[in-house]
Parts: sequence; C-alpha cells; structure tokens
Amino acid sequence: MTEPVLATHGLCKAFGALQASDAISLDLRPGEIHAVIGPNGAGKSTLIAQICGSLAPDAGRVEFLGRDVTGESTQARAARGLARTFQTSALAMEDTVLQNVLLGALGASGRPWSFFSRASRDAALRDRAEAALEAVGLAELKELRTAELSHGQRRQLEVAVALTLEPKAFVMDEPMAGLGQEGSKRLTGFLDGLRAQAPILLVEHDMDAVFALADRISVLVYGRVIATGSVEDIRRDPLVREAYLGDEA
Amino acid sequence: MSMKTLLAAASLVAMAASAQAEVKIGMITTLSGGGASLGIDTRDGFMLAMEAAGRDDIEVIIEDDQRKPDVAVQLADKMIQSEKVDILTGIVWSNLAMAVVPAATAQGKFYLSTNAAPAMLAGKGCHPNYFSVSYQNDNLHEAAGAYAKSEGYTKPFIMAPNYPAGQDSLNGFKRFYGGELAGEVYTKLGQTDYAAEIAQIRASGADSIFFFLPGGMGISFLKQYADSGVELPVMGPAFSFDQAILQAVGEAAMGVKNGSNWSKDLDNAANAAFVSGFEKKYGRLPSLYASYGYDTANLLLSALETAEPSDAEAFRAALKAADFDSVRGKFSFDTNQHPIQDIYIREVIKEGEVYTNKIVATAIEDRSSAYVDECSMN
Amino acid sequence: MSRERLLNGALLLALILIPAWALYAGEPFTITLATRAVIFALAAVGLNIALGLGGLVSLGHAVFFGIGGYAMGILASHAQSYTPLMDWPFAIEGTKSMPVIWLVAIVASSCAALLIGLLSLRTSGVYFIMITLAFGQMMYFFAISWPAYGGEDGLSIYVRNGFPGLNTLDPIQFYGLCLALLCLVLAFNARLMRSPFGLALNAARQVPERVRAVGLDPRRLQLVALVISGAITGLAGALFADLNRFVSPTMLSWQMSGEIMVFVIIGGVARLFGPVAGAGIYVLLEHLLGGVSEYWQIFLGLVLLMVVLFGKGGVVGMIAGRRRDD
Amino acid sequence: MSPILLAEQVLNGLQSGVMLFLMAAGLTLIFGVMGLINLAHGSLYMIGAFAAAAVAGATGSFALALVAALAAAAAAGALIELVVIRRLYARDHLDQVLATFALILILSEGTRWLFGSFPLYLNMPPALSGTVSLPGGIVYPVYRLALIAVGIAVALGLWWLNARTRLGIRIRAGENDREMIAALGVDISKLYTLVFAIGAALAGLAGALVGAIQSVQVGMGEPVLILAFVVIVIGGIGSIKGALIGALLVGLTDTLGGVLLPELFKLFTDPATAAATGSAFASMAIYVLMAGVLIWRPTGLFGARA
Repeated sequence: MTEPVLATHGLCKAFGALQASDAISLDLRPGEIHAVIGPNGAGKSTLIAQICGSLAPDAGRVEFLGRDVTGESTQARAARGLARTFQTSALAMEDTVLQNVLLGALGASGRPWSFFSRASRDAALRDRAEAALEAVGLAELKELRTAELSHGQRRQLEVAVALTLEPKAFVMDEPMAGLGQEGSKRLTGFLDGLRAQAPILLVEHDMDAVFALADRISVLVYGRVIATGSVEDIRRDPLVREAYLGDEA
Repeated sequence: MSMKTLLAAASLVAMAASAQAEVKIGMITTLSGGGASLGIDTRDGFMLAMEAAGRDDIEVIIEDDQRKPDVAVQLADKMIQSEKVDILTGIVWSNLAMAVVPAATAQGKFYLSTNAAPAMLAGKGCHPNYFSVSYQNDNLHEAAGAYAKSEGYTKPFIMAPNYPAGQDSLNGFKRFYGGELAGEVYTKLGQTDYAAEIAQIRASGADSIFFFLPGGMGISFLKQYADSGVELPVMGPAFSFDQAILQAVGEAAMGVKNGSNWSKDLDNAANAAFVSGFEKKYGRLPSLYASYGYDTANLLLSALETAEPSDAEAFRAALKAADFDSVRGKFSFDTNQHPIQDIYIREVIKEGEVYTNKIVATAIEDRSSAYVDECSMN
Repeated sequence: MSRERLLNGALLLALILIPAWALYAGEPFTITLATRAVIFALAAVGLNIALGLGGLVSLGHAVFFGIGGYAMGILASHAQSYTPLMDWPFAIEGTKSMPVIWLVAIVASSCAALLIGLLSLRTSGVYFIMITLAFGQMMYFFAISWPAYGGEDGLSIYVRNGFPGLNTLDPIQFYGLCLALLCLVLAFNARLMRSPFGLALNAARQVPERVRAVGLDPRRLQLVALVISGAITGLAGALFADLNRFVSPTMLSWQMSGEIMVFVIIGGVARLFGPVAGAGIYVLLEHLLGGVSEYWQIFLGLVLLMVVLFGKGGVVGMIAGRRRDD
Repeated sequence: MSPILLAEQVLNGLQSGVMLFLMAAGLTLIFGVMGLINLAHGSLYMIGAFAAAAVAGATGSFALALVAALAAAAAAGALIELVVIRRLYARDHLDQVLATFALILILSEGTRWLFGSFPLYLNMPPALSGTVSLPGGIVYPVYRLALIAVGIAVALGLWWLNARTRLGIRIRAGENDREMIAALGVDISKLYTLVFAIGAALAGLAGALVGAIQSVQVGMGEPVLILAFVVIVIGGIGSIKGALIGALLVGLTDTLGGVLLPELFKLFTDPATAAATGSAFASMAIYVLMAGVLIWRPTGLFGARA
C-alpha cells in the first residue's frame, strides 16, 4: 500500500454540546477518489474546514504529503498543493472569468508582489490560467464578468481555479450542488479523468455521482465515520443502510 | 463677492455699489459650527461701528472660517489674491491666528486682531503690520493672578485645558500671583465632566480656584462646581463669564470674579454709546468680543482719517497713535503694538432676569505684555 | 474609448486648463482652490487604494495626512530657526527642500501605516473602522497636548518650501507641481489596479477565503495596500501643509478622516479618477455653498446623503456606468 | 492620594461610565438588531438635550423636560429611520458611515439654525441639587448618585425587555435570522423602526440628564459618540452586557487616568510639567485600552466570535 497523500488522525471538534467531529480518521491515497457522504448536519463542512485549515481541531491532526500540517494556515496548505472548491461558489464576482483563474495561477506562482507589470500580460500566468479554463470548457467565456455566469458555469469555474494550482490533492465540497442532471453528468465525466492528475476527497450529496466516481466511500453520521469501504461494501453495510440510506429511501 | 457679504454688510455695500471702494477690509471669523457665537459677536460689534461711520469708501468682506485653520488660510489667500484687501481682521482663535497672521503680514498686509493674541506674535514673532486691539492672551489671566495676591489667597487651585493657550493661562496667573499653589491641573481639551477635578479641589485644601475653560467646558465646570458643595471663591478670565455664555451657566456663575479689560458698566461716553447702540440694533447685550470688534473698527476708522493703507508707513503711524475713543477708556499701544490698558476684576451679578458683570476692582494698571522685550521693534 | 476614459480625460484636461482660465478671468484665487482640490484628490487616491481596492474602511486616514503635514512642519521649522532636529547619536538638520520633505513624509507615514495595519488588521468590519478611528484620536490628542511643536496652535512656516528650479511661491508653479505629483500617483494607481498585486488585492476584498485557498494571505496583501495608501496620503499631507504654510492637529482630526472618505465616495469608490472628481466637487461645493448661507453644511449634508442613497458608484459611476476592467 | 479621594474618583468613574452606557446601549442595540453603524447617534443625544432645555425653559419642570427629551429623540429617531436609515440596512458599512456622517452635518447645523449658536440653559431640579455624605466621609452630589441610579435602572430595564418581553424575543430573533422572523409574520420594518426609536430615546435621555450638568450646545454629541463607539468596540458590538462592562471600563480608565497619571509623573518631574505630560497621556488612555482589547480579542470582550 502506498503512502496516503492526505490523512486525518482522530480529528475532534465540538461546538458547545454538539460534537461536530468525533475522532475522524480517514485518508486519501494517490490516484483515488474518496467520497465522504452523510446526512445534513453530519459534520461534513466542519471536516473540510479542518482539513483545509480554516478551523482548528480540538484534538487530532491533519497530515498532508507525509507532513503534519495541523498548525498551518489555509494559505500555507494551499501553497503545499492542497486545492479546494467551495460548496457555495467563492469567486470574485465583479471580476472576469479570466481574472479568477489568473488569481489561481498567481497563487500557484507564489509571487503576488508585483506592482507595475500587467497581470493579464504575464505569459506564464496566462497560459496556466487559460489551460485550466480550456480543461473545464469555459475558454469561450473568459472575458465575461463572473456575476454573469450561470450557476453551473460558476461550479465549473470553481474547479478551474483549483486546477490552476496544479495541486497534489483536491478537496471538493459538493461540486455537483445545484447542477442539473446534464451538468452533473458532464462534471462526473471530467472528475473521472482528473483523478489521474491528483486524488480527490469528494464531499457530495449526489449519490449517482458518488457511486459512479468513488473508489472508496466514508459515511459520516453525527460527526463519526461509521463505515469506510468500496462502493459495494457501503451499499451492503447494514449500519449505513439504517443510519443513512434508509432515510433517503 | 459672496452672498454672505451682501447680507452682512448690506448697507455698506449698497453705498459702495456706486463708488469704487477705496479701502477693502477682510474679516475672517467663525460664523458656523461650535464657537460661532464668538465670531458673530465680533462681526456685529465691528459692523456697528462701521455703519455708524457711514463711510461709503470702505468695503468689508466677511467670511466664515468654520474654526478650521486650513479654511482660514485659504480665505486669507483669497482675500489677498482675489479681493485685494488692504487689511485683515476678525480671527477669534489663537491657532487660526498663528496660521494666518505671519503669512499675511509677510505679504505686506495689515492685520488687526479682535481677540486672539498669542505670545509668539507679541514677542519674537511681532511684526510692524500686526496690531492687537484686544490684549495679549496672558493679560486676563495675569489680572486674576494679581487679584488672588491682593486678596491674600495663599493656596489657589489652578486649572486649564492641556493646550498652548491653557499652558499660557496658568503661566500668566502664576506670573502675577507668585505664591504657593494647592494644585495645578491640566484637563483634556473639550472635556465635559469635571467630577474628578472637583474631587481633587475638595481634597487639596485650596482656599480659592482659578480656572480657564473656554466655551462649553467652562459652562460644564461651573454647573458641576455649583452643585458639588465646595464653596471656595472662584476666579477666571472673562471668557467663561461673558455675556453670551452667562445665560447658559445661570445661577452657578453668581459671584465669580473674572479678569477683563472691558465691562459694560465701564463709565465712559464711548462705552455707553456702544452698549446702548448694540442693544438697540441686535436686541441683546454686547459681549467682550463685540467690544473688541467695535474698538477695532473705530481704531481703523481713526487711522483712515489721516492715512491710506497704500502708504504703509503713514498708515502704521496713524494706527499706532490710537487716536480713537476706546470703550475701554484709556488705550495706547506699546512698542510691540499690543495695548497698554487697565485690567479689571468683574463680578457676576444678576440684573433683573439677566446675568451680567460689574467691575469690582482694578487688578493691574497700565498693563502691557510679558513678551514686549522679546519683540525686536523696540 | 469607454465613457469612463473620456470622463477621466476631460477631468485631466480641466485640471490642466484651470490656471489659464484663472488668469484669463482675473480670478487668481481659483488656482489656490484648485491646488487644494488637487491635494485633497491625492489624499483620497491614497485612501481609495485601501478602501476601493483593499476593502479597508479606514476612518483614520487623517493620521497619515497629519504625519505628512508634521513631517513638513517639523523639518521646515527647524530649518527656519537653524536648530538641528537632533544632535545625538548623529546630527539631523531641518530642511526647506520639498523632495527631502516628501521623502520623509512618505517614509514616516508608511511606517505609521505598517504599525497601525499590523494591529488593526487583526480585526475586520466595523471593528476595523473603529480601531482606525481610535488610532486617529490617539494621534490627535497627542498632537494637541505635545508642546514641542505648537500643540493645538500648530506650526507656522513663513515661506513655502523650495523645489529645485521652481518658484513655489508662485501659485501656478506650486499648482503645477501638485498636479504633476497627482498625475504620477494616478499613473501608478492605474498600473497597480491591473498588476498581479492589484488582482490579488481585488480578490482579497471580495472573497478572502478564495485568496487563502489559492495560497495567498489576504491580510498581508491588505497590509501592503494600507502601507501604500498611507504613504500617498502622507505625501498629500506634506503638500497640504505647504499650501497653507501651516500644520496643526486639525489635520489629524476624525472629521478630516471623514472628509477624505467623503471625497472618495462622492467621486466613486475604486474608480481611478473617483477621488479626483470627488475632491473637486467637494471643494467647489464648499466654496459655492459657503457663500450662500451660514448654514451651508446642511446642504453639503443633503448632497452627500443623496449621493450615498441614490448615486451608487459616485459621480464617476453615474456618468460612466458600471466599472469595467479591460 | 488618600483612600477617600480615590474612592470618590472611582465613584466618578462609575458615574461617567453609566452615562456612557445609556449612549452605548442604543448604539449596540441598533447594531445588534439591524447591523447598522450609526454615527448620527450623537446628534440624537444633542436633540434630547436641546428638547429638555427648551421645555425646561418654557415650563420650569425638569420632569417634563425629561419626557420631552425622550419624546423628541424617539420621534427624531423614528423619522430618521423611516426616511434615511431603512435604505441603509442592505448596504455595506461604508455607505452607512457616510450617510450617517451626512446626517450629523444636517442635524447639527439644523439645530443651530433653530436654536442659534449660543449655549442653552438647563439645570437640575432643586430636589436633586446639593450633596450627601456617604459612608466613609465622601461628600457626593445627589444628582450624580441619581444618574448612577438611572443608569442601573435602564440596564435592568433593558435586560428585562430583552429577556422577558415579546418585543425582546422578536429583537433576539431579528438578530439571529431576519428571514425567519419575517416568515413568522412579524412586521420587520416596524420592529426596526421601534428598535431605532428606543435607541434614540436612550441617547436623548442621556443628553438631557447630562445636559443638566454640562453645556447644552451644538456639537456636544460628537465627543460622546466617539467615546460610545470605543465602549461598544471594547464590549463587543451588539452585546448589551458588553456595552455595560465596556462603559464602566472606559469611565474608570478615563477618570482615574486623568487623576493618577499626573501624580505618577510628579515622581519624575516638576508639578507643572507633570500635570501637562500626565494629562497628555491620560487623554490617550482609553484609546490605548481599546487598541489593547482589540489586539487581545479582535471582536471585543463579549462580541460574537467572527
């Protein structure tokens, strides 16, 4: 078994009496898509926040590329190659589509301290940004203001920004949310190919997408991982059926 | 010319409209915001004398400095560059005067102060074109100091806001008092609550109090002091016991002794004419600032009788002669062109329903200023 | 050419033509007014970098304005009295040379901005507004009660400082100098808006979590923006003190901070020429309304209220429409 | 310095803190419920003082003056809310700062236009003038004790309003979730007008009470406004409890700083210099306190964690 790219060990986080994360340990191995599912309020967002560094855990640690990054800031983790997408699009709405991916490229370059040159004329930045747009199919729309994009296009742009970082791992928070059937299907196809580039920790509600994509699935209920396994394992797991799939059915 | 000037100087302008005005006077004073009452009185006193003179060859341009130094500088530039005034006057506050006067006199204009007269301009920074008609800033505080000494107080508690005029005030008091102090306190500029200082006064064993707290600060202190149960004699400069402010203080000010170079009961013909004329025209009693404005105008008029501002030498000599009937009685200029005058102690009294002052003593006779020797115009 | 560019060009042309008009119309004072507007515009361009680009609502920019002013006042007053600023550990003399004064003003105000930024940027939103206000008040009270340089009376300089090859006492030449500096800073600002730093700062204002997610620290970006902003406002402060040949704590008051902010808002937040239009309109209003009534501030308040309530994007926004980046 | 003098100064600090609380409570309430930063709160304080002075001058009754202050400030508050403020709820803080800055200009100069530039007369009722001897030999003005009592009563009243009444429930609901409260059929815009008027009335009350021992003049509101902002920022914006603690802290720091710092400097230098230097540092003390608190806790002592 290869070393995991990303791993959590016994993450705990409580908000008052609510135990949002209860000793969560999971890992993300090279080349895989690891989906995390769970009913609303299971603590998925809290988990992502701790992995990405916007929330400090009460206990436990986060390892990335074999290194303890628990004490590091979001930006430091991002600089190491941890790319995330947001559940509700976090894009600079006043800016153009291209500017949003340029920002990603700029972040990846780690050199924002240039005050005179023109960002849009920097060939290296621009190539990287345009490649990402090309990959998600937004190249045509690059001069459009982000606020004018459709919901689905914004989800694509989210992924494109993550791509510009050329990351070592993706953490995606419900990328399918709000996409129509058609959109979900297209994105599913795209993510399927993406795992070759870097593994994906995928938090997702869309079960069709999860079952189509995931190599492994972890089920989160009330802050605990009640099961981890292949799609088949999870489908069969009685605990999961009772706690989760039962509710859905 | 601006609208405001038209309003303020309506009668003059009406007369000046036909004949080209030969002398232009620029008045920069505070007419809006906090402190506007002082500027309004200065203006009204000045205009009273101007209108009485009825000279159609004098134009007065009045502008509001909003009590902001940069606005005052800008207005002075405008009056000098665009309106081509010969004489500037009217500034109430020392910090505004410091901003305007040195540059204006350096450009050859005359400046006649109706109030502010900081130490700098009386001493090292004195200038042949600068005249203070009012006093030197320290004078009224010195009078209180002299009074404290003559009354035999041995432990006065003295207090002023922590800014240059406040520091000058306490120094002025100490200069003529010269004895021991029960306490010396600087308050925050703009402070409104004096409970802490009153407690200090009570605990200090003082036998009298001297304070300089201009504007609203003085009103607040007196009201709080009156209610504190401390009953020591209180002294101050006239500013906090002036006509405009007394009505807001009310009963709390009764009996306070204050140093002043003018009072409405000064017994001379010029003063009687001024007080009754002011009351008749504006429907209120004149204040100290109004009296300075009035005297300044009359000084100017007297000088214009004998010389033109274009002939600076002659005009300066005419001003220096001070050949006018001051509402203060005797009045002459020292070498630094600040007045030599008697400074009195007034007491706050009630006349009918109105609080006002009456003179109870002469604190210092023929007082000039502490900085006269520092001035190079000897 | 976009409407905003046309408008910017027209504004610039107007600024250049003012002296000619003033001479033609025999209103030399207009030049002084225009100088005042240009200097205010410069201060507001500084604030606009923090406020418009960085999203930092600073109600304490008078600190930098005042520090610039005092840099001029202190250096010039020492030069005027031939006393050195300090003897130990090494002697520093005062100076009457504008370039040196500007440099000192820029360095001093950027140091202040760095310090204030390091502390203030720990907070955000209303807390940021209030803590910058508090730093402003701190400096204000300090300046009032600090006797060495005049306290509340301020410092008067009898002759305007010099610039090599120019007669700065001539209103037109001084105006030209201020206008040149404004143009220089506007050009810098225009480049900054499109630079990688501007791009990142712009995003840090809108979506800080996104900026963090791509590996950049939004707070550090904002800190640098505040330092640049403070430096420019400080330079404006030095010029303003030289215009008046006077500096006093009024330059540090919170009303001054409010006014600089008003220039930006009236003109248009984050618009290149917004502060220029805003400062121009403000100075004009102050001049015209001041002549109409003693209570002119009521009208100023009403105009301001209308702009805020109904004129989204300020004057530049109303004329040129929504902001477009190319 | 004697212990009795120190105790008296602490009492003075508490009293000034309690008055600050009246101002700060309204500010923080308005911010907590509507998310609005209101620079014109000081103008409402001024309106209260002017209304009180006008009515006291006409009728001679201090009680009527207080009623007038409350009514005038509340009415002015409601009017301002209806005409201007409600357009600002959805705006960012910048627009709110600017619009309410404009309101200060309009209200201040408007008041000056109505009442003139001269300070007005307002004095405390005879029943509350004079002093009493407290245990320990402190001689203290009755009126200031009454101010402390009023402040405590208002604090209790606000607590009761917030915790025990329907209005309080709605206010708290409004703080947490605007859509929810609207969905429950509460007329949110009426609620906002009401809350704004309550905040305004508190400011007006403070203005009238303080006006009796200070100067009633145009511009009296701004220094208090800035202090009140310092208070709510220290306490945590939106928290009434924070406003109370913050107000007492600021009141005590300001009063004791002004008294103790010059004493401290007297150990090193002559009395005149010590008085000037000490007071220079004292005038900066509360801002240093505020900066310190924010560096330690960026959202104030009782603010919601951001």
